Amino acid sequence: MSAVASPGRRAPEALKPEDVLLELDDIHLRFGGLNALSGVSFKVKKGHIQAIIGPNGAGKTCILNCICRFYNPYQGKIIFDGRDISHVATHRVAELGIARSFQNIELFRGMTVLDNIKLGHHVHMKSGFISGGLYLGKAQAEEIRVRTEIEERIIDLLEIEAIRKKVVGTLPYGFQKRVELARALAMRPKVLLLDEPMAGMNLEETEDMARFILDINQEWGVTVVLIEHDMGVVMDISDSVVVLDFGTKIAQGSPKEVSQNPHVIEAYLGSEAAAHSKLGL
Amino acid sequence: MPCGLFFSSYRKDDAIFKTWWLRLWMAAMFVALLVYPLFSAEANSLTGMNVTNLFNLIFIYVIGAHGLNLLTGFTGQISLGHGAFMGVGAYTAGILAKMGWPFFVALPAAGVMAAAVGMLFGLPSLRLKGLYLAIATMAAQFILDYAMRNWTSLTGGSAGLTVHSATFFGIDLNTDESFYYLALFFAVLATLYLKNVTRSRTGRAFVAVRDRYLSAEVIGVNLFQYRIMSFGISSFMVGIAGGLWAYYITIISDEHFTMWLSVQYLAMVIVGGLGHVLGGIFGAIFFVVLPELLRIPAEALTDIYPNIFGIFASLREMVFGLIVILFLIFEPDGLAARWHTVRAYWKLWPFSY
Amino acid sequence: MQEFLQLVVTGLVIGSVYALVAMGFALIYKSTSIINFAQGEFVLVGAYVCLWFYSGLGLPIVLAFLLTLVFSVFMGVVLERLILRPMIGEPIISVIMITIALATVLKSFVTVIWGTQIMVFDPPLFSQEAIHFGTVRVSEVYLWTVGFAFLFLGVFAAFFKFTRVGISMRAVANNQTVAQSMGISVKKVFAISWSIGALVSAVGGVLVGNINGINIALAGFGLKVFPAVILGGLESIGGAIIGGLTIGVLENIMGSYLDVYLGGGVKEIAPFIVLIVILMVKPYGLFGIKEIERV
Amino acid sequence: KEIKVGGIYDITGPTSDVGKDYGTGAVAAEKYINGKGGIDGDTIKLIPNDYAYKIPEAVNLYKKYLSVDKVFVIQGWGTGDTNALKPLVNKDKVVFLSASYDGTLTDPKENPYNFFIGTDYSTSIRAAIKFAKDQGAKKFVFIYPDHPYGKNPIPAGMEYAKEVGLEIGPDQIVDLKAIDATSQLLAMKNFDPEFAWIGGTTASAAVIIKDAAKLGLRTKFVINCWGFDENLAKLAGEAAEGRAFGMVPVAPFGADVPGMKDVVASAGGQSYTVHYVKSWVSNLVMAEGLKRAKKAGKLDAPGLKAALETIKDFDTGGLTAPITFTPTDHRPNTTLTIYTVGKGGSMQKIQEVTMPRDPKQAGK
Amino acid sequence: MPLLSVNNIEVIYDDVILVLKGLSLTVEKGQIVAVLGANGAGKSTTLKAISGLLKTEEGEVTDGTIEFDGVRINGMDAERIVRLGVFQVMEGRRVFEDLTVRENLIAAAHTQKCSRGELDTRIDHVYSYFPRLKEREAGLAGYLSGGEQQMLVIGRGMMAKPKLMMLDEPSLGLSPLLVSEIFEIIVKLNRDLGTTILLVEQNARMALNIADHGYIMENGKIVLDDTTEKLKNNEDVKRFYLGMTDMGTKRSYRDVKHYKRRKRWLT
Ligand SMILES: Nc1ncnc2c1ncn2[C@@H]1O[C@H](COP(=O)(O)OP(=O)(O)OP(=O)(O)O)[C@@H](O)[C@H]1O
Ligand SMILES: Nc1ncnc2c1ncn2[C@@H]1O[C@H](COP(=O)(O)OP(=O)(O)OP(=O)(O)O)[C@@H](O)[C@H]1O
Ligand SMILES: [Mg+2]
Ligand SMILES: [Mg+2]
Repeated sequence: MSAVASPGRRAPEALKPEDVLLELDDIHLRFGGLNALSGVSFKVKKGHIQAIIGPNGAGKTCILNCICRFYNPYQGKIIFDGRDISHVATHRVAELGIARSFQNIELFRGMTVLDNIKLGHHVHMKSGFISGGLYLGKAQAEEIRVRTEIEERIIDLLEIEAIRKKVVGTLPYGFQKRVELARALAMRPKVLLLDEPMAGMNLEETEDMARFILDINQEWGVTVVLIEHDMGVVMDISDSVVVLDFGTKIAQGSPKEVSQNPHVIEAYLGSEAAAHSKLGL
Repeated sequence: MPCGLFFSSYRKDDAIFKTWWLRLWMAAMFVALLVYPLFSAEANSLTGMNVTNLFNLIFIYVIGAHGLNLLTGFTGQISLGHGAFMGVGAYTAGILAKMGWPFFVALPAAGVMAAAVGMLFGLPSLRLKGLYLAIATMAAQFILDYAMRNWTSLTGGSAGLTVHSATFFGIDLNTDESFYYLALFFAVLATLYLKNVTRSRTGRAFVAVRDRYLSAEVIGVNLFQYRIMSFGISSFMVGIAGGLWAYYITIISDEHFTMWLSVQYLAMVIVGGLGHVLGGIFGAIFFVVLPELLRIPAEALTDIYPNIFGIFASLREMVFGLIVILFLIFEPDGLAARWHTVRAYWKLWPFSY
Repeated sequence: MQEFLQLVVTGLVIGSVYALVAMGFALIYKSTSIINFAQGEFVLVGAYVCLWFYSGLGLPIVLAFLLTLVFSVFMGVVLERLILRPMIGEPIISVIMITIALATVLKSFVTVIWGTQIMVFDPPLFSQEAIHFGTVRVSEVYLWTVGFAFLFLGVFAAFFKFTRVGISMRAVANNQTVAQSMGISVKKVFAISWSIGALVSAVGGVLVGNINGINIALAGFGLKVFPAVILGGLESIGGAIIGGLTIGVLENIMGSYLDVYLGGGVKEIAPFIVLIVILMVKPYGLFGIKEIERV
Repeated sequence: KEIKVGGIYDITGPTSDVGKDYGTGAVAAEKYINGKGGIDGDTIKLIPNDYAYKIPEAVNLYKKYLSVDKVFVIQGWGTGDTNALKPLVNKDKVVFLSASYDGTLTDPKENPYNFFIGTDYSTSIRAAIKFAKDQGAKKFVFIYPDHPYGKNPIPAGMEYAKEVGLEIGPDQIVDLKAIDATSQLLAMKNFDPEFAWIGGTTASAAVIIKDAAKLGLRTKFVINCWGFDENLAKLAGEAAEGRAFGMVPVAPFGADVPGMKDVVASAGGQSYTVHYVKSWVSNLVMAEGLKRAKKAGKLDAPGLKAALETIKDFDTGGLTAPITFTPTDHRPNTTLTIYTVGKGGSMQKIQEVTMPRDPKQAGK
Repeated sequence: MPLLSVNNIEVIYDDVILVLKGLSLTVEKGQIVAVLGANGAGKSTTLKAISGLLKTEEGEVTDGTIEFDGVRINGMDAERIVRLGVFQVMEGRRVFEDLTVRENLIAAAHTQKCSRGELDTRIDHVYSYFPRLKEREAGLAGYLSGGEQQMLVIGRGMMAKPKLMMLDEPSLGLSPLLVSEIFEIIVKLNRDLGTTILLVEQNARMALNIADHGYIMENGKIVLDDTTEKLKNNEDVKRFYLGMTDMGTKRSYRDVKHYKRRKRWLT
């Protein structure tokens, strides 16, 4: 695994308040007797790719769910773009500029790829049930404008022209993941929350996905929060990493620092050598 | 300019009927529908059915079925109260007509009233999902039924409410043939509306709510708003159907809008095809025409064995049920879905694989 | 006070009739997640079959009753083979629609064979004399209903909680494809659960048929028990019982005390009003399983 | 020549328990009438169809009969569909004979083309009240289902009960499909009337009577025509004995009246209920009207209407009291027979009552 | 005779979409066989064709045969195939959400005629591999985290003790530590219990490490098949599945970006 600094990687540095896009402050989350998150705090810098890693069940997805307001932490604050969003309604979060993908694909399976992506644009469109029903003038113009934007920017970027009229439910897993990313992009996000975008992909597809994420981050300037178990990817593309275990943060820092942290190795990474020896290979 | 080219191609891609061939067909069908009343007498004697009446019923049911399809097929909320919502529309039109309102005001008012009531009974969708919601709307059916029956001062109670047929610029639309155009107009309007709304922003949000409401919320769809909106539009349409019904039958009572009607609407959209614009049309045709077709053998047999005609009546019901079952076994996604696969097959033929 | 007591007790015993039919419902839902709109027709068919064995063939009642149970199981199996099996893996709503059509078929089947006139168990199975508990009076047939309701409750609750077959049946309701991949025979589970559902309803049918005779109106029970099952929570057997009893009591009490103000007939819609109110507080009924909302 | 007659019956629907016999009776009557020479040489041809008590289906059938079969007379069934077809019947001018004996249909000013052959419900309720009063009742209660058949005669009953000075308790609603009426009867118990009216059908009447016995009420019940038939005794058993009184406009199947011979013969050994007889008489009267219309040379709806309105004291062989229609009053008669359930479940005739034919009451 | 042999099968979805176009593969008794391939190549479809689960997704084997242990199994019902000893661990964490973790495991042993005691032993065996599951034993499976669900799905496979276990991307969504453990478990199942394994994986490196034989699929066909030793040395495999650069070292994902983007500019 080579984590050699390549062109474009940003060095972690001290954060100025105006640079912070997203901040979690002492988040506690509980389900019955289970403490899913206990006092997690960290800051995400504008323009960074922030990775979150940790063993299964550590609470990574829970963090995204808290940010999207699916879950209500019983303690703690979430500040986005200088605004406390701890009490914003779930469907409002999108308007603020937070978009996400899901660990178990959550696409609208009965719809075409194009419609799925258009839906991402929902909050930026205006037509209502009357103008939409008449489908004349403004509503139609809007549809076509959105269509143009999506086709020319997102579909083109993610290289899914060929499948844009297909029904999502029948697509292979890898494409579905891509469509999910496309839908999130259509939301014109300031921050993109990605939950294991590379899971279930082979190497080539992982490379493609990594490339898309970097493009989105560098060319569109979108901040990315990335949960991923593929350490190769995390090491290579993230600017900074947070490590969770049992709902608490056990480490934070640059990929390199984190990967050498003994706690992290013990709880999460395991050493490759140990694994191989156990397998007897 | 390439940019301009793009634009026009997206717009073309956006048309409902994409090929000339299809457009020609649609035009031909429409013209046929327009001139049909001239041949109604021939149609009646040829088929042994009152064809114009069947057309009118189909048109009315198409409007209502579109409404329910929007709610159930597109938004994923089952309603067992649409019979009663139709009743609300019918009574509204009837009462307003009695107060002297012209029908082109009373009819939209019927839709609005039904929408209001539908939204009220749609409120539980804030918390209820799936079958729980379905049964809550069934409660609406029974409660509204009760109101129609017992609010005598308004509805005329069980004696019913007489409505004068619609007049349009002095023409009394009191024959089946004159009513035909009225119903046709609204059926076409409802179909276009459904088609358009489902391919625009609102309709996509509906389907999103149906498919995965959690991720719909994440992309900024206000679940509550859309669920209620769907109830509203849906009951508006079925309310219009009710208003038309009132003007067509010219007397209404609570017995017209029973649980059975609600179930019938649901059956129409399921057999027709949930979530397909064509579904409501196919469903309405199926449920209006099939019983009439089955009446032909029943009547013929009764002619031969009049003493046991009761058995033929029962058999007719049974055969009807069996046909519905068979249809669903062979085409569980509804007639519209079969239509689509057949079309897809022919498009690709002979390279169907 | 005495009147109130009588109302409550009558409500409970009527409620036990609802409970019994509701349980048939819940059993089918629990293991196939199908809402069976033909449940009322199962009640009807069960009642007619028993009547036919008893009055038609003149068999002793115990034998007639047992044969009815056998017939119900048979009916469940046949329905599975003919109707449900081809629908495995198809959209649930289509299957629900099929049960609506099935209701039509069963009902017309009954009218072809037995006609539409009211028939009665002759001689009656239960004494017409009311049984007195202090000042409260109850007909004998209702006591049997209560007994059967609780008997079935015990048996089936234990079955689903503890036996492996019970667990497999719940698995099928949850996800048919995955259940198949475990080697669980979805067909068998359907056959078993529809048989049980038909059996329980048949018992209900025999009992209700003894209250006021049998004709196709009996099928109306299918709709009446909806509030009961929903109130209890769709997949809960205990819930069906509690739902049934609650609805029984509520309709009696509300009917009796509100009719004066609302001009009568409250009894018929009272359950639905209560239902909406309760659902707004508990959206999955009293004991229903909350749908898992996770991303 | 053939005279076509439309028939709208409930064979498979919620009222099929009585509707099926009614339909069967119609077919038998058709055969009988044609066997007796038909309408002076013409045969009548009944086209019977089931509408399962679904109103839209009834409208469908009606339109088919008119446009395809070109009938001008229809035999109909329930209160719901008869009401629903009223405006069409008036507009299209079709003679409509219903099995709904709703008093509001008897006013020719409102409904010139509606006819039926049994004593109307309003007269029936008045007769019931008179009977109760004669038996010494002071307090009276109305029990009926939330259904047009149950509700329509209630205003007439109310008015008449006040007129004769009975004290009226709160109305009780018992659904047609009820299996229990305890709550309603307990509510009624506080008022403790000597007599109560039951406006439901047989099954719900049986429930009320059984529960009344169970709760030990002293109240006796006078029951409208669709609630008192051969089945009541079977359903209610001993509870009905001495407690149930039926207002019967048409003789029960097999009753000892001259006209019954043909009816029983037509049944070919089968046994039917009173509803068979009702239908029979309805067809008999229609045939009589057709004959008169043919004689007058006007074999169409207005002709038939006019012909029916000339019928005076038409003898049905004791199946009903003699029938009379006039251009201002379509009440067939105002005479009912009161029956009760005797020992062993037999139907016993108690007395005949004839109410005065008050012109003010036509259509009420 | 091989334990499983798939001969030239064709699979069609929805009566129109042809997905497998004459695919053949064999699995010898006691082997671990890996199937690699891009997204949409039809790997899952192949497994579903073998296990009989295609039917529930409107799919159909229209040509060719599938034989297991000498018995022809295509066209057979899924549950009968399971009874013969073929168990598929499906992709996408398909747990019974409304059942508890324990009940999920019990349901998986449906075809096993074992006593209660034996059942408990097996459950404990699963827990010994996945202690996390024991902690969540009484909780509903629907609320487990993604990785925990994946553990449960594999645990279910272990409960069934099949002759042939087909695993569809078992390592999906697992932490690196667990990924190596999962492969270890697979090897153990194979060695200790003699379970034959057919493995579909995206983690090519691990898969090729533990398997005896490998198949590479593309577009509904097998394009390459060999022993894993040979595959590991195949240039294409090295490049496209193991991510080696020409120099034999692993590329950085950042470099990939520049490389590809340049390529895009060129075309
Ligand atoms: N809604 C819920 N109810 C109960 N428990 C929950 C719920 N959501 C999450 N949990 C539990 O919280 C813990 C953390 O879950 P989370 O999904 O955040 O894990 P994760 O870090 O994303 O793991 P993975 O990498 O496996 O996806 C898990 O043990 C899970 O079972
Ligand atoms: N139910 C279905 N209906 C129609 N097409 C389907 C269906 N399931 C899969 N397909 C199509 O079949 C092809 C193969 O799918 P399959 O799931 O077998 O791929 P896979 O190799 O397992 O991919 P992945 O690595 O993403 O899991 C895909 O092109 C997919 O679109
Ligand atoms: Mg996760
Ligand atoms: Mg796959």
